[in-house]
Amino acid sequence: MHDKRYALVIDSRKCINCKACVVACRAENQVPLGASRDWIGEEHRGTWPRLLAAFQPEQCHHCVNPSCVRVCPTGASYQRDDGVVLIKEEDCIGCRYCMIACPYNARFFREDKGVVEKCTFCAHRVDRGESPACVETCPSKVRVFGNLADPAGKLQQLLATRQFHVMKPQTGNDPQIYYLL
Amino acid sequence: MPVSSLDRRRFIQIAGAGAVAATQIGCGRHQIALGQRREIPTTCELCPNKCSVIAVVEDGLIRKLNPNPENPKSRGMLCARGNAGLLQVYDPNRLKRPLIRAGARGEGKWREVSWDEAFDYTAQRLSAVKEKYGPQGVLWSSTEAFAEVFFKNLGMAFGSPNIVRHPTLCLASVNLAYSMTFGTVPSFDLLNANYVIMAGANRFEALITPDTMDLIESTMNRKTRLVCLDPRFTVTASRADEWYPVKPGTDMAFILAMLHVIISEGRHDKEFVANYCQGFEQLAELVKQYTPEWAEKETEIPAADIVRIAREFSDAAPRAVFYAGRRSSTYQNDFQMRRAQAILNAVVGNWDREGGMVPNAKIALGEYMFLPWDDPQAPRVDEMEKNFPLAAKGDGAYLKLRENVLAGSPYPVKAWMILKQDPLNALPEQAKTMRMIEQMDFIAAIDIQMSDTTWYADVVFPESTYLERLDPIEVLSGIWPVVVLRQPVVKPVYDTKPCLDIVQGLARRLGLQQYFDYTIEQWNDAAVKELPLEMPLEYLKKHGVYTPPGGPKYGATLNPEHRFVTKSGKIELYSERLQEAGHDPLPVYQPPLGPPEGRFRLVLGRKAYYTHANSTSNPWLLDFAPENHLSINPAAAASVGVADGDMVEVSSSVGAVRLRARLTQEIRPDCVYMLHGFGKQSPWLKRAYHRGGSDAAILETAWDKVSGNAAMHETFVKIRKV
Amino acid sequence: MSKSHKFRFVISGLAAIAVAVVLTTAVNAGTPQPKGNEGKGRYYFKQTCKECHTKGAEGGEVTPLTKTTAQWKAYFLKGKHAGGTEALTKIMPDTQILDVQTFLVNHAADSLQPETCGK
Amino acid sequence: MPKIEWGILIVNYLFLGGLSAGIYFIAALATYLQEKDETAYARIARYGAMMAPWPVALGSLLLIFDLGNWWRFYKLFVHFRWQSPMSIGSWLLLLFTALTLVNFWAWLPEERRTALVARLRLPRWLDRDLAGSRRLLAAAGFPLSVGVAIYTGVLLGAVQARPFWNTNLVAQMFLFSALSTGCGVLILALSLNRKRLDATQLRFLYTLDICLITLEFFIVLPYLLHGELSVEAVRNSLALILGGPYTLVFWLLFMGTGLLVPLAIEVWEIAPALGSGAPLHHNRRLAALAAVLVVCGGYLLRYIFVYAGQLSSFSR
Repeated sequence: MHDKRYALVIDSRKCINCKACVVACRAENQVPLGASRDWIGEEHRGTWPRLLAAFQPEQCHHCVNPSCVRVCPTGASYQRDDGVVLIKEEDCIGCRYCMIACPYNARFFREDKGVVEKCTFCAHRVDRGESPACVETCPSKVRVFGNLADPAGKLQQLLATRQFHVMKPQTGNDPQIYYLL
Repeated sequence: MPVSSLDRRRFIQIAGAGAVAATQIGCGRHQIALGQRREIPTTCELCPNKCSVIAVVEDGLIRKLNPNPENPKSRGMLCARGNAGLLQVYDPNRLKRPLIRAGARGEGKWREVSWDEAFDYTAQRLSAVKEKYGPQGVLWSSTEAFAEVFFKNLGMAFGSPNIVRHPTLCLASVNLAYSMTFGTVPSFDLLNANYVIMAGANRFEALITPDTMDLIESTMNRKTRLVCLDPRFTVTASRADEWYPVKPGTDMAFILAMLHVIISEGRHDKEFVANYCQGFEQLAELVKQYTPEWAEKETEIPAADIVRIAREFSDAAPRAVFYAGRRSSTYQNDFQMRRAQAILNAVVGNWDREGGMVPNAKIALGEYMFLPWDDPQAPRVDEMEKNFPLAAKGDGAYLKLRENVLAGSPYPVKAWMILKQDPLNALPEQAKTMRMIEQMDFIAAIDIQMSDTTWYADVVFPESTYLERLDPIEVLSGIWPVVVLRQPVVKPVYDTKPCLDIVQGLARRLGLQQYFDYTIEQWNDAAVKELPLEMPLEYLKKHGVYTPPGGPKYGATLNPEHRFVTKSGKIELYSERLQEAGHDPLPVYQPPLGPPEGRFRLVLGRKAYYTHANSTSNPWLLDFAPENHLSINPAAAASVGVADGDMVEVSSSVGAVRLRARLTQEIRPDCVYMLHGFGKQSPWLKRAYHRGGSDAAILETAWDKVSGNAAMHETFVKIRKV
Repeated sequence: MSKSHKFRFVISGLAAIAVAVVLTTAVNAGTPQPKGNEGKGRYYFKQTCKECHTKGAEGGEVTPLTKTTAQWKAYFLKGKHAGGTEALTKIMPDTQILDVQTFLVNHAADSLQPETCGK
Repeated sequence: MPKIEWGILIVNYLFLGGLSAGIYFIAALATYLQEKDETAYARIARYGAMMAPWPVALGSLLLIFDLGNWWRFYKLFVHFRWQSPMSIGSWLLLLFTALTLVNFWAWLPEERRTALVARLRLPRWLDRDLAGSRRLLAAAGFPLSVGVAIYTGVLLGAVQARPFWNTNLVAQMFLFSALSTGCGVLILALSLNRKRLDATQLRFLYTLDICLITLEFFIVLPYLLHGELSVEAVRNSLALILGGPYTLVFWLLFMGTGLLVPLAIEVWEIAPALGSGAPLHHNRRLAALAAVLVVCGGYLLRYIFVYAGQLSSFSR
């Protein structure tokens, strides 16, 4: 067990689909126009006037067993000791196998550079001691970012006291975004 | 299956904008040591909330705007627009230098000129109008901004009574209703309330600080019960504990029935009413007729629910609020509906209590004492005294003003100075605004981008964007008020100036320089000198915001000595002033007109991807809603033979627009909805140009009778597949 | 007292009487508001009156809200300052008094002052 | 809804790689089988050796051009990552392509070889007779060609995010399909030979192809059966070919004209020989038709799997 394991706990009920996280990420990471490293999944159902609308912030799940890293033929996709999954741009040949292997469609292809790109948990910010841009900017503080390996940390506290689920656990990727119920 | 509205996977190559442009522009203009990274606190200007931001500047380029957690009003957040704000600076299509029209109006032929030429020309044209029609022949219109005061003062010093501000397109009816009841407009303590009723307010899509964050916090922690009344299933409705698709225009019936239940069951706060309110007996008498059974017929909300909500609401009081909302008038009796809200809040005694309705705390700023000028000779062209004697006169009444200008009565108005405003999209009935433009001898606009209205100006003054200029220091009022500074984080990228410089440039040539002989620094020095800080300006430059210690305070007005700023000195449930002015002294219900056969009520709302009509051209925002749709219930769509995705013509008595229909269960079948801010006609708004349609083109002219506020839900439209 | 001062004193006295007459009429007539320049009144009030009439200062805090419309009207009708011991005209050039009065009456505690959006 | 990232270039590549593997495998078999110390099916062996290198070479080029950064393709050979099917596959492809080239050289008639060396100014030592190593090359080719053919399926099957692919049956399916397309191309080559139809060699190919198509068929069926009996996500993904956008192309074009029709033709062709040992029907046109259908079927299989697979995903 590493002493650091970054993860996100998301309280989707608080999400109001304002897209602040999406734009914050675009700015912080100079994401090419029209693309996004994070997005809000929407669900609308029901028939007037019995209706439901739900929103779910999504991005790379920085899985424990990241299938993207496994399938990468050059090692461009890799995982740090703290769990963050990153892409070495200079080693990426642009085969997009990782995109196909990602159960969350969290990666996109950047045509200007010919490489694949995705959420980095704002590793450059986190390494400075800041939180990811999406986490910081959120009006309703939907996302809680922290160190899962810290038994006294806020993530463990939330997960110990609240019910949660993860997305697509069947893939065996062991995703590290926990959605509170 | 979740449907993402966003196509993320492959990015669309759009020429020119964004970080690429930023790099190109920045490298050319500024010689700043590479690798230098600075964090400069300042204040956002993407919407009226004015959140505190920290700009990260690297090598002279703004890289990122982060939220500033020191501001308790913005609560450490920055919304999508706030994050996208930096593209204002690096927008290749922004206004870059002064322009004088070269072709016909609206033809789009411009001549780039020096500031001197722009000032000289404008001053000469204004003087010509003044000579012929008097100073009242020049109209000065502006939208709220820190530097608006300078522009307004220039208009007044010029001698014109015709300063028209934005409130009658905004909150005038709310402000007037609460002012006439409490002598002030309070804030709502949503963080601590246990019961909140929102009618027509959509706090989770149209963001207001700190209300949005407070409400999501309190409701999602299952502490606060939220009851929502809205003809649309908004995000707010989706998060509410109860949602009622109320029949549009009948909110007041719901409120009056609540009052009926509360008063007839003796659930009001009797001590509070006795000590602080006047006119309770008349109120009790009035609401006797408004039974829940009667209200059920009006509102389509079951009587049993009205009774239950009234009981729960009064049980939860004082931690219960009927939220005032923040929108322009809906109907022509909007003021009275707002009064009913205010009265409901008053009788349950939530005034100035934690979790209730709290008068805004003040922080006194000092003032730079500039020379005062003579009063204008002429009366206002909108004849406020005659038409809206109770309203805030300095703001004017925009729609009535337009009527009178078009009629040339009581006198002609032939020049128009515009600050940061796009009347073509902001006012209902675009065709009329266009006629107003056409009848002007001269129009000058100060803006940062070529808005639709600016497109028709004769002279365009490019203002520096909020990240490039120093603005007057301001107090953001609220339960917990703060002082904020907007300071430049980069030098102006183009040949632009802040508002005060533009005003001074004009003032000098109009012979009014004596009224503006100060710098923005002097102005700010004067403003902060009374703050309890050792080096107030230095503090603000470093922190961007000053928050008085101690947090929110409650109950300062809850002593029998306190005099409310009303005629009686009490909270006026019954208003003599209203009676004197010929209005109902207590809110009397008037049922709204229903849509005629084959027509639908057009309802409006905002979504915080865009601020009004002015950020749809931002590439980081536009893909959230690349164009607006006509939202229509499938049952209604079937009745007019429209399928999802069909192009439809939406027409009213004043105009028509073409939009794609979006069939959704999330709206009443008798209403249709469209998002504001689309259908742009200025080609310089490259990304928004000709996308969707403008609601202003089809909204009919109507206003609230007491405040003069534009009433936006009084239009019935026809839908036709094309 | 120099000649010009004497002259000004007389004139201001006359002006004060004139004002008083006008005001009496006004008060008697009911509600008409004084017709001075409110903006200038505000300026003079801040420049002159606020010298002493702030919190903790010798005059004690005075704002327009300190009195009601009727009280301000009566106050100016009397034209006496410092607890009725001194003529207002000693404090402020008489030309300014009407402006200050207009400002104070328009913003009195029971005046109609609807709030607006922004400033 | 996921979008298509791997498009027609990848379909072509998977098809061409498999095709080479199939050709090589059949030709190697033809080389390896001997009658009286002679290569039993010499023409098949030679045709195969002549054709095998080119599809895989073209396919590899297509793969490289599909990369976002094609000039970085060498990085595939700087690293070896045993968990990545693509990494293993790249190495397999490299070795296999080299083998096909050597085999090509070994089967090239001497005069042509000498002429080629002279024309291309190749080093003289290359002008060497390798005919003696043909059986060795064939033997080496069995694992490599099967490896390449099966790898094209593993590449997809190893992706657990795509329930449409995520079964080992895909690898077998692609293997037999690859061998069958190789067979098909060789049938086509034989049937296009103007001189005469060589009954023995053709019967060998027919027999082989009937076996391969049958095997393929009995992998497709369990694939569908297992899928329908599997978890929800797999069932949902099968809907893409059982009532979804790829249903028609799967059933009519792949299963029908790509599998069963050529099977029927081939069975009909060898039917006389089945019982009595009578000569084949020897219908040159039908033979060519069956071959073309088999090849098209193989292409469609890859098309369907590449596209439909990418559209499949877990719902929650």
